[in-house]
Amino acid sequence: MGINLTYIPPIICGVSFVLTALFARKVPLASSLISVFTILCSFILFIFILTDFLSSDLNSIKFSIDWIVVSDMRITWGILLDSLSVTMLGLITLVALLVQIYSISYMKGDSRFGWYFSVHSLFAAAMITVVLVDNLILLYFAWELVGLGSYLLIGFWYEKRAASEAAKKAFITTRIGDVALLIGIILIFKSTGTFDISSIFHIARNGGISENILTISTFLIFLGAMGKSAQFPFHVWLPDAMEGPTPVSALIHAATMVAAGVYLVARMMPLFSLAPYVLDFVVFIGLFTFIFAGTMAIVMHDIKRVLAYSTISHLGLMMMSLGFMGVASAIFHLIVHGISKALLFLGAGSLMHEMDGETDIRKMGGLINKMPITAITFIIGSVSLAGIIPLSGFFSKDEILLTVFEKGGILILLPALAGAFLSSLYMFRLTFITFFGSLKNDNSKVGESPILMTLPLILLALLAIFMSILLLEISTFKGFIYFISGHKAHLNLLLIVFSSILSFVALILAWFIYIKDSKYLIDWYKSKMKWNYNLILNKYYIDELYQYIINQIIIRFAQFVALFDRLVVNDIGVDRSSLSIRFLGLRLKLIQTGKMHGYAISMLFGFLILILTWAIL
Amino acid sequence: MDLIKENILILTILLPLIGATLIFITPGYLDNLVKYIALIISFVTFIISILIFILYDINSGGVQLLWDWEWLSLKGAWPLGDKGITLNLGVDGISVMMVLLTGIVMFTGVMASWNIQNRSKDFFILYFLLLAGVFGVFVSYDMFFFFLFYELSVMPMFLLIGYWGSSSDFRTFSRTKEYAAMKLTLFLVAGSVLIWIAIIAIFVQAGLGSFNILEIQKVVDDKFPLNFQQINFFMIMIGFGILAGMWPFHTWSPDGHVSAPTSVSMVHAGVLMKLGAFGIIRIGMTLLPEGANSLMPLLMILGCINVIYGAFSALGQTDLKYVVGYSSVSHMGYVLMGLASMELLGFTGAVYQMFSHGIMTALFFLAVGAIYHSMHTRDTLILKGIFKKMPYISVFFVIAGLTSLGLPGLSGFAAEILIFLGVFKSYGSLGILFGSLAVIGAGITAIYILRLVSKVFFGVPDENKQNTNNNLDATRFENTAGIILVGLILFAGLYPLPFIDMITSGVTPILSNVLGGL
Amino acid sequence: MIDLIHIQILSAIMFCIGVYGVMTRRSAILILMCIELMLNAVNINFIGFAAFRDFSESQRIFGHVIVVFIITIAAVELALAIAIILRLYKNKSSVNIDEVDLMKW
Amino acid sequence: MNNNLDLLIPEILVGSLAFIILGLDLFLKPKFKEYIAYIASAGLILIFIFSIIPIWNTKANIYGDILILDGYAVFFKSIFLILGAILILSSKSYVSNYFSYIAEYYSIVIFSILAMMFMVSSAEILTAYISLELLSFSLYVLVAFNRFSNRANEASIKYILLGAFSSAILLYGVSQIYGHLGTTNLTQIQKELSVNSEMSLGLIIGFSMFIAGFLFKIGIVPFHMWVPDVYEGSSTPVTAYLAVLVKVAVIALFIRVLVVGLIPIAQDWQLILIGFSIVSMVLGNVVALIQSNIKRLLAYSSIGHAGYILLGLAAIGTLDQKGLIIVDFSRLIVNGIILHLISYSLASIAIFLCVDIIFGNSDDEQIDIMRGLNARSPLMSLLITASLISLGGLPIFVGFTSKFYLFNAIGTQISLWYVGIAIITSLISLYYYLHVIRKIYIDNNEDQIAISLPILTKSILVFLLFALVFLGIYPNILMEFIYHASESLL
Repeated sequence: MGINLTYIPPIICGVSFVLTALFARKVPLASSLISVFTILCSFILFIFILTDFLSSDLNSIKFSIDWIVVSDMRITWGILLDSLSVTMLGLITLVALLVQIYSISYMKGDSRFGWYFSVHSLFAAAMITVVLVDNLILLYFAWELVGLGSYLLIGFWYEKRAASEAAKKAFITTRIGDVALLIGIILIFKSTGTFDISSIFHIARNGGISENILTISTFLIFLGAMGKSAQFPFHVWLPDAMEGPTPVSALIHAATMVAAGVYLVARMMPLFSLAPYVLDFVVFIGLFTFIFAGTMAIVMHDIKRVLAYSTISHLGLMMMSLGFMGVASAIFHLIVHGISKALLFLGAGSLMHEMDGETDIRKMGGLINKMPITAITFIIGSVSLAGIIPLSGFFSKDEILLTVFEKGGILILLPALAGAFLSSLYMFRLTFITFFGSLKNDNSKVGESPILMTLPLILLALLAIFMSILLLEISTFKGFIYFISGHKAHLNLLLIVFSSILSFVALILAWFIYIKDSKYLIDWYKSKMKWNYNLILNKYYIDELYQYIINQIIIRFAQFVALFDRLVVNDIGVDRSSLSIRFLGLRLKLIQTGKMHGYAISMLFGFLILILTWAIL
Repeated sequence: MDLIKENILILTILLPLIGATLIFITPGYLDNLVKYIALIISFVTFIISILIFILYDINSGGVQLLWDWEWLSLKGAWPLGDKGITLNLGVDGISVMMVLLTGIVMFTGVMASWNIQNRSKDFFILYFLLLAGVFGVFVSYDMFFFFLFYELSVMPMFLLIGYWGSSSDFRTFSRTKEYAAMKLTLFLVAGSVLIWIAIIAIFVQAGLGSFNILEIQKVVDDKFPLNFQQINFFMIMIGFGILAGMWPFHTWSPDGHVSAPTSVSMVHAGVLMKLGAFGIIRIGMTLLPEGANSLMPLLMILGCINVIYGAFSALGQTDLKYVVGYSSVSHMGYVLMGLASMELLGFTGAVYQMFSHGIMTALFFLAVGAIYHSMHTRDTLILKGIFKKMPYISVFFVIAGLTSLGLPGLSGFAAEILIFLGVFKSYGSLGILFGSLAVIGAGITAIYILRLVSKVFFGVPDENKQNTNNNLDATRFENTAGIILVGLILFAGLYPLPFIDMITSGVTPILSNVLGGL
Repeated sequence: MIDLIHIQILSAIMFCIGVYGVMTRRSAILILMCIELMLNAVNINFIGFAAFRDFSESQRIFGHVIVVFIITIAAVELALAIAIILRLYKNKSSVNIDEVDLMKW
Repeated sequence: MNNNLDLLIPEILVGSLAFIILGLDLFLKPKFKEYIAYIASAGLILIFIFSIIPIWNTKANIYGDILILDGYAVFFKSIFLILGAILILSSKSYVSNYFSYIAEYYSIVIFSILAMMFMVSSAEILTAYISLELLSFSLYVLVAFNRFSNRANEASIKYILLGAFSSAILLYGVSQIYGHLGTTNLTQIQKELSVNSEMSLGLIIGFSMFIAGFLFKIGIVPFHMWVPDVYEGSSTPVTAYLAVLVKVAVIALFIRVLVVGLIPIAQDWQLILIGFSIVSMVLGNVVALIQSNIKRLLAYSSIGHAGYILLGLAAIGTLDQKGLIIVDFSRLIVNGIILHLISYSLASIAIFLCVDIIFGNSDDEQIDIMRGLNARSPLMSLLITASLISLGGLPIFVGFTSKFYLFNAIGTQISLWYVGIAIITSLISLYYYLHVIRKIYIDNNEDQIAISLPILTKSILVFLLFALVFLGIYPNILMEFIYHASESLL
């Protein structure tokens, strides 16, 4: 019975968006409650659906409502329910639920409290639709709406110039990817004549799509995914997006929206698997982003930015594993990372909530005694992400490394391990600087956050610890890897040992640098490789580059076109031509001299013309 | 009810004229009475247009609700000469949509022009004359009357813009309203010159002595040779293209938009520019199918230029209304591309884009007009943080903007996606090029709209630069109008099925007629 | 022996002289005279045709009648023109046509 | 041979009306003299009702084919009577304000109407010429009527000298025709031409001089030179008279001459007329662009309109393979020309009436003075706008219908490119019409003194406005009469 209710969650979330948007101004609290309630319902529904799904071994259900029908081309709302979408549904509903509960107290007293929650339910509706829908156009539909939700939430405090700029940046950057995505989708449509995902796969498997089209379109689709999940050239928007409220960062920029890109690639994997070059490209981008973002995460001083960069780098990791067609491991890491990163963001949020918006970690320190729950949960999250052995983060990362090792061999594995080392390093750095060391004196009166905020923290922390149970086999459930990809998970002892050693080394290193405060290492680094340090600290000047391109090239060109339209097309093309007629008039009127002889002469002239033409004709 | 059903089409033309006469006989000092008469009449017309939408029977399709009145007979010379010039009214799926659009824009336009104090009587008389002309074009199936109503809708624009308009004289470049009015009128009439020649040519070539489109359509195949069709379709294409803001004949439209008062730019951008594309469909593609078939690539290229060129020009503007004006140039480009794709998808999308862009741009100009009314400037370098001051108007503007950048769930997306599909499917690999350019154009639209929104609406208003003593939000009427439009945009975006069916029923025969040449 | 052609040549010459005069003369009176000359050329033409063509009686008479009419009309025209020229003389105290260019362009 | 006088009753009545008015002048006290206008116009209307209507359907040649009385002639006679009555009424205020010899003015006007009535019913060139001269003489007098204005004087002297010159040319042509064909009767000419279609040089000279005379009277480039000066110089009611009735009459005569007399050699003159018409359309409209004096502007625009009509005249004579005229299409074009003449006349009467109300007998009728007219007299500005739009050929006024009809008819006969040129020039003309409208409605003036209109003028204005709109919306009634005329002509 649960499965047939799959269409309920997006609908009720949408309805709640409309309701709350209408009442947001009048009764903010009610709107928040409505929104939380709907998302709670969706989560419960998810549990029903999951149980049904496990018991009945069907792998996808469909049911349809028409959206647009033009003769033979019909676009229909349908649902494609398989292990992948079920998993994503669970993640989204869970995190969204927790974040919204958290937000109730975090956003208390904000002027647009109600609006905040209505946008949240809009976002939830869109995101759930993205993972459930069975049809590329409507996937794009919801995909864009997700972008809208993120735009509205980032720009939530639109009075802040930075916030509105960041919102704009996020929308436009992802939009660039979306343009590519749309073109890719339409290309597939052009050669298959349908948008329905499963039938597209079917056609593709029977070679219904030519090689080039397949490569190009998958490449374009991957560009779209890169835009949403902030892969290398498009990564710039994510750190700026931290201008939004922190719970938003936890929800959108850790767990759900940025995961949409990964989800998209995973969903389209049957197509990607037919386009080897694109897969290599995916691997390359993923690996590069993994390391590249890691380096930046090490030097940032803004806690949220550190988390943002770590998100980027972990997304890179997932992309890499997808590049090796390791869907299961990627998705598993997606979940684990989503949970842990949400936890971290919420923790950061509760820090900021207590320290009235302070985000610079250099001003923190020794907070573990002041706000224990936050601290412990935060530490759990970071340790899990850093990949210390018993925690789930370790296993997920290990799964991916295993895939990389099997498919890509040692050559890819080594840089991947380096990236893993980096990630452990910056996680520990963050934790140590924030919670250990000496307490800054102006933080003396800081206290623990209210229960509504700590509760989600604790839940998430528990999940972050015990998530790895999913990998085990419990009665019918043959482990998550099998659940997704249909073949058993297996372990590689050597790799486990090596990577755990690696992360322990990172732990020791971080300990020496930031707790024992043996500055010399950093000083050496900062003195010897100053250029390098500045380079990284300025985010490799990529934002500046983009700014330059936008301002100096695109806007200039636009202004040129506008001017051209004025001066050439209008003033010369239009006005001159009309003026020339006036000018002609000014010349012709001189015939009328006012002297009667002239008149007589012109009459004679005309008469002669008449007679001559007649005689000649 | 039956009586209404028979004469409903002539009602659409008569009601505005009746309204004009009613207002003409009301003494000018009863300002509010005039406005309420206008409101009521326009509301009734709106209802009528909805009724037409309901009464049209999609399943049977074709031209329905026929109505005719023998006007002037051309004795002797021709087989059908005794019927001669007859006022044939009728609607197919396309006209129904356009009539509906006109009704909406007319109604909301009256509400938007509530704050006109100066000679409001004359204003509404001219406004109703204009709309009578527009309705007439959409419902008439006789080339003479098509042309007559087309010309009828030109003249009022001149006075409306010239008198009630506003000159734009700041940083961008100064354009007086008289200049804009004169340019607009001359451009439209210049277009009508070509159209007129083509109409006479068709009339003569058909040799029926009748201007009735349906009659002439029967003899197209054996009377019109290919080169004749090409020449005349070229003239029709350029002539109506001028009205549709086709590059490079578009310059009248931004100036016109900017100078016109709010409601007039709503009608102008919302409906009048659609007359152009409609004319290309109704006369060009119906009567000159082979010519259309062979000249469509040109139209496609021009439309593509429109899209990109318009988008970049809009990006370069600093005047709020100019941005909107150029954006409508670029959106009409989509319409042209859709027509030129000669695919059912693209064609349907083009007509749907005409509808959606009509509503959207009406909303745009509603918002911009209100902003200009209360801020006394449209300069984007000065305006800031309007969201704080006039939330409703800002919401309207943002929704219109999101529609124009093709956000799903709003009407723009449904239309543009169809156009993209059509364009991609047409012309083989070239179609991919054009389609990609079109999609990129949508991307550029996103850039300028979002820049505008974050610059003008977000942020905190700085008090010193713009006078804040009267930062009044939308009036009651503007709000109603805006809410109606927003509701339509949402409905048309979320559940386009009824409209799409209506359009498809009208588009299919014309398209098969055009493709019949192949 | 005088023939139709001579008559025609004569009238043509007179006509051309008249035209030439209209083109060149400055004085309004002289221009009027030249126009009279043209009209008389026409008369001679009519008479000539009536006399030398092999016309029926009625046609011949018709030619003569026309001449009478034309002479009358010419007289009337002259009267009117003289009146107007006098008016001109009162206003400008000259009948030089070239000075009459108040209205031009 | 039908010699009864009944068929000439209208002309006789009109002539006697003129004399009656001259006689009345002797007995009336000066303060009653302004009522002469009423008498005159009432007389014209009565003559129309009681003597034209009875002979509506007769068709007869009288006095040995000197005069012909058919539907065509009757139609135009009634047009002259009605328009003449309107013009007299509309000129009343001006005349009684500024002219010293009121009765003479009206009687001369009526004489000219008499001349026109003879013109349209003349079946023979000499008659045509004589009545043309009668018309011209009356016009010379009317133009010179305002004795004390230099401009009127200059206009009249230019007009009379050039007029005499052109009539001499025309006469020489007539003499040639008479000499070579032995007849001046139009039907005879047609017979002669159709039997021996090859033309001697003398005949060519004759016909071209003949046509040149007509072109002068219509005001076609390059015979147009007198038009702007005379229009500007003479006092406004006279200008209206020149612009409307005279043009209509001459064109009516010209149509008959072409269709009845010269049709067999249509091939020869068609292209020539097209050339002249194109030149005058272009020059008239282009030069009108830069005029600052409203009367001069209207003069140039009238040259342009003459061009349109001449294009129609050129298109009349299109022969099929067997050298016979295609009657249906010719009728169509004649209808078009007549309709356009009427719409042009209505619009011109209206606008000249407004002009003479606004400017009186001021020496220079600058358009700038009309700034902000809407504030001063809404009715007049509405009427001026209506008539200008009608002249420019936009709906809903009769001008649009007539132009469309005419151009459409021409398009059926001769190449569309000529029609295209015509339409483009009418686009140019729209520019200066709109410019005037802009002055009236958009620009505003410092003096806001309302112009008060006498009830008579007001009613005429309203009537004209109604006529413009009604004929624009429903021309069918008028068309019935026009059909009647053209069918009896061909």
